[in-house]
Amino acid sequence: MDTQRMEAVIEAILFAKGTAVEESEIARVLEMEPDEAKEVIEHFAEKWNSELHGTSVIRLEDSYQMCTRKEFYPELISLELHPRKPRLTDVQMETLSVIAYKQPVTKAEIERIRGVNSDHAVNKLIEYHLVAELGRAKQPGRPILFGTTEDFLRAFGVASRTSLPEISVEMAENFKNEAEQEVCI
Amino acid sequence: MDTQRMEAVIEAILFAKGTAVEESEIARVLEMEPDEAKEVIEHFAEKWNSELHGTSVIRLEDSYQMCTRKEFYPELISLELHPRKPRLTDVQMETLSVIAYKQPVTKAEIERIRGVNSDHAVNKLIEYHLVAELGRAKQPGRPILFGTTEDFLRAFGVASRTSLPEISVEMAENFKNEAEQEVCI
Amino acid sequence: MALEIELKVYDGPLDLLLGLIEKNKINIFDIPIVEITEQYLAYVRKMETEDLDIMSEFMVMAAELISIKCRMLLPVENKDEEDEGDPREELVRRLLEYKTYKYMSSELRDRMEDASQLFYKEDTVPDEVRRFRPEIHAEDVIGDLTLDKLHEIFRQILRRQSEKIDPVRSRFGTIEKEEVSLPDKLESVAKYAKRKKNFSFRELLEKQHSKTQVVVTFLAVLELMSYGYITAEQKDKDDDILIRQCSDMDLDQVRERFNMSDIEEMGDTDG
Repeated sequence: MDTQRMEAVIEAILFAKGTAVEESEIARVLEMEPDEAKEVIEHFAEKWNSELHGTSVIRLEDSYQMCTRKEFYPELISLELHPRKPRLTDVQMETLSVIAYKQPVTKAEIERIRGVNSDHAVNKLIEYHLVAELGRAKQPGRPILFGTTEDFLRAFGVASRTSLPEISVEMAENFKNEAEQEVCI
Repeated sequence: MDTQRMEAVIEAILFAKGTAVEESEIARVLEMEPDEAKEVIEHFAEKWNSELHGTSVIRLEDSYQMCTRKEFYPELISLELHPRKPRLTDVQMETLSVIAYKQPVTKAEIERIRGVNSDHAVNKLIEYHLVAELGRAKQPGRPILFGTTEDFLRAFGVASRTSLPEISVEMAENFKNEAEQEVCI
Repeated sequence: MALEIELKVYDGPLDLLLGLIEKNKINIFDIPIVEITEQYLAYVRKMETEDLDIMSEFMVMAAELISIKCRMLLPVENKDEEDEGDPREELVRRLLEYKTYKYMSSELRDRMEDASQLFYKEDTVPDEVRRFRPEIHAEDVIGDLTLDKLHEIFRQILRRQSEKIDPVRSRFGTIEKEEVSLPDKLESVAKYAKRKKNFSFRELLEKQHSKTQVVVTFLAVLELMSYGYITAEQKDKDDDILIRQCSDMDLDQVRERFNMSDIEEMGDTDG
């Protein structure tokens, strides 16, 4: 199969499914090794996203999905389409940010950082499919480990768990500077 | 809005909706007269369909829809058909062994030997072309007789039904006892 | 109360502390522990919560603050203790950590706003594609199953079966109790007919697991026909017999009929 045809196949798959499709699945269809397929898909995605299209190809961990471009949001809204947007309270948001940055993390650890019981918030986040159990920690009591889901990546426009906006050093610095400044005053 | 942007909007609309979208609706979003919009859409569709894409834009009455190209159906099929090939389950193997060694055999007899209802297993074996109806028994109700097929012989590399591994003497004894019992009932 | 504290709802003790620090424009690295503790306690006293769990979380922090306050007020007696450092250090570390996640959560919220402007598409794989099933080959299905293995499976079934047979009682097979009675069968066939309305005689017999069952079922069908409860129809000599349930008799009436004919029979033999 030549590259052009492979790219058309990838486009057909991502379009028809609409949902996130795993790299390995595409590789199987293309009858290629996952590594090779990844290269082809990445190349296709890059090209697609650089052309003027109404859609873009996004990566979510090891999956790819097609979605409309943000710039056409006003037009699509006038079609009476409703995007999915989880309405999160501050407490849930705070809990989610701890889970996102500390994952895999136990409930005890979340509670230590937040200083309050977080059962309810964690349960709600699970209910919203933003958080899931990842397994159990190898420590006494084998507590459950929590982490973020693919839905989380989609809802926050993040490609993978490791590419969250960075907790910047400068931010921590700012805190410190602020503090020092205040000392001087 | 320039033509390029309009076309991208059309693409985004057709993608997000997935279904047929009326010309008039697209015109409304583009803030154009239906006639003008029609021209733009037609131009977009023509261009899209002439390029090598995985999808095509089709017209249905006064609506437009995006769909995957037929030539990529084989790939979509292989995507949908997970690689899991059917394998005989233990229950199916058991049923097959009874049919192979007792053929021609009725469903009632299979069930008597296995002690459980075997409808589903027999049906699956028929679907897999390992078992077929051979005719009807000359007994009340003229029940269907089942036996193994040519495919069965080929799959197991056996020349004929009678050259199945022999049933040992002790087993034949068991058989006899059983048979006697059955007569007595 | 000298301190003016608005009873804003804080999500927890750390949140409250940060709130107080911000409000007082205090350096987080140099918290005036005496004042902050006072304000903290004042807030907690005003809290109107009946939830003991929430209250205890605030109380734990209060205890910690008081402990820090005490340690800071005590004079340093020797160098060893001085090495322990600032008693506030751990608290500062926790506050900063909490503040970081709190900040990141607002950062994430912005991201969410952005990402919510994207639209996704439903799965629209055509039905003809989804329903397609390839021809299944017998070779693939049997996998590594061999004839020997198949043979072994069959032997196992036979063994399992022979284990179920009582070796002593099996010799007296002839005097085993009849496994099914006509009245029972009559009732089950009548029920079956009522449910199915039209059914194949052959199918009904195929459901029977022994010769006795078949025979008794046959008798039951004849009996029900004689009541006019069902009719039978056969198009050709070798065709299946179709049975139709055609009476509105209920099961009680069927039972009654059967008992009557039973008595008649008995009367006949008596006479």
